[in-house]
Amino acid sequence: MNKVLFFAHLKDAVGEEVIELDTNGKSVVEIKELMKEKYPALNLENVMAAINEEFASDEDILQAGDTIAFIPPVSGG
Amino acid sequence: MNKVLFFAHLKDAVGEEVIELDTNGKSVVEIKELMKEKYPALNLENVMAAINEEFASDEDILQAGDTIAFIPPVSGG
Amino acid sequence: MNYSIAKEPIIVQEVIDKVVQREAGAITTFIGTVRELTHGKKTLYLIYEAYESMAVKKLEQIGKEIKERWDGADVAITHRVGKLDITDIAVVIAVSTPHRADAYEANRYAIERIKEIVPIWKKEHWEDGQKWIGNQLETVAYPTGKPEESDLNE
Amino acid sequence: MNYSIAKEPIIVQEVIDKVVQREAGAITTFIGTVRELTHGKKTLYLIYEAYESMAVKKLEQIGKEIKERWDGADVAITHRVGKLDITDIAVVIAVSTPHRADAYEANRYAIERIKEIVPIWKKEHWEDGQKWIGNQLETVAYPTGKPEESDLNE
Repeated sequence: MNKVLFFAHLKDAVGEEVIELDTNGKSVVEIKELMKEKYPALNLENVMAAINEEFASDEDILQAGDTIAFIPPVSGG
Repeated sequence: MNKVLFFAHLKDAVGEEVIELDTNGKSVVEIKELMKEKYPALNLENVMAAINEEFASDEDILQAGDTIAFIPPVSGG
Repeated sequence: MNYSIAKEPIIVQEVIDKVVQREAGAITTFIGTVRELTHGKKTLYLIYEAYESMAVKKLEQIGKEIKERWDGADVAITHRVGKLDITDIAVVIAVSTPHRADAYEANRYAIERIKEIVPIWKKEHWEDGQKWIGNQLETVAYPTGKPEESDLNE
Repeated sequence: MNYSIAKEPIIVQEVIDKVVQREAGAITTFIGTVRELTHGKKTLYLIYEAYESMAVKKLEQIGKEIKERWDGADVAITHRVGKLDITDIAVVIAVSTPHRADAYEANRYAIERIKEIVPIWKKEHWEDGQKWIGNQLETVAYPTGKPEESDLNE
């Protein structure tokens, strides 16, 4: 199983900060597609992914136990 | 009468921070010469003068009651 | 704990204390506060949200980058989350260095990098609505190098 | 009283408090501390002396110059006099502006101008002697314009 995290407007669209999902062996871009099907209100434009708290590329593959987070453009500071 | 102020190494050379002197009608450069005669240990190289707390030029003339201060290169901050 | 996310108001002096060193002659701090007007629009308050564990890692990374670039630098950064009112402090960055020019430059670098890579978001609340604010750099989403000149004018 | 000479230790937060404004999103502070080593020589302590009334006027002048150059800026500066030990604070400069780039630049301008025109002197005390330190800019004694590039590298 994997944890999938949503922040800011993504959390509002999904209605939850964390969901559990088996995305083992899938790439970031595949998981993004999956999320868009599951949550039609989800806008992943300009949204980066992080795997285990490090920015990931679209081709990176999730392993069992990995956490994936969707990171909208940041606005701290 | 006028007040003449000395700071930093000038104060050490003169042995006082303030002296009273009648320098009425004299220019800054004339007062500098006077001070060098009076205090042979005084080194006025690179030393600016201020009249009444504003930087003055060598040609500025002291009026009665004015305060002249000798300002070595500053090193605050 | 030089890099942290705070749920309570930030005490500036506590951040400064973390970077005091006998070899440093200069400490700069940047204090980001909630401004009432942005592009003429009146903000009532802000909500900051963070992906906390990753945010701390990214702040640590920024500190590491600074120490590699500016010799003898020490760095501490605290970013607040939750509801912030006008003039409340959102972020404090403290940098100490032996010489003053470095303290300014390294501090500036830190705030620009925070706006690029640290997963923290703000939601602005106005009288007529609210919105999660996106990338304030208004450039490509995640540049990896130093901020561009145009980013520095905000 | 945004510009002052202090005989007691400077409380950084008190200087910051003077420049908080609802229109400002950024506050920078510069904290000048007594460094143990300068050019490899070990300092024991420093004595700062000021022509106090004129120093306050010159700090006010620097604040005025900044407000003319950087729109919406507010400034506060406190400089300490007397005996200072290693890591003690000699000067605190706080600048608030609506946008962050200005807060860094205006603050930098303030410290460079202090080193040019404010009548304050320091006497360094080492193990083997003591000396009043002259113009640290090591350029012409009193440039009237902005500091030269070479002055900014100390």
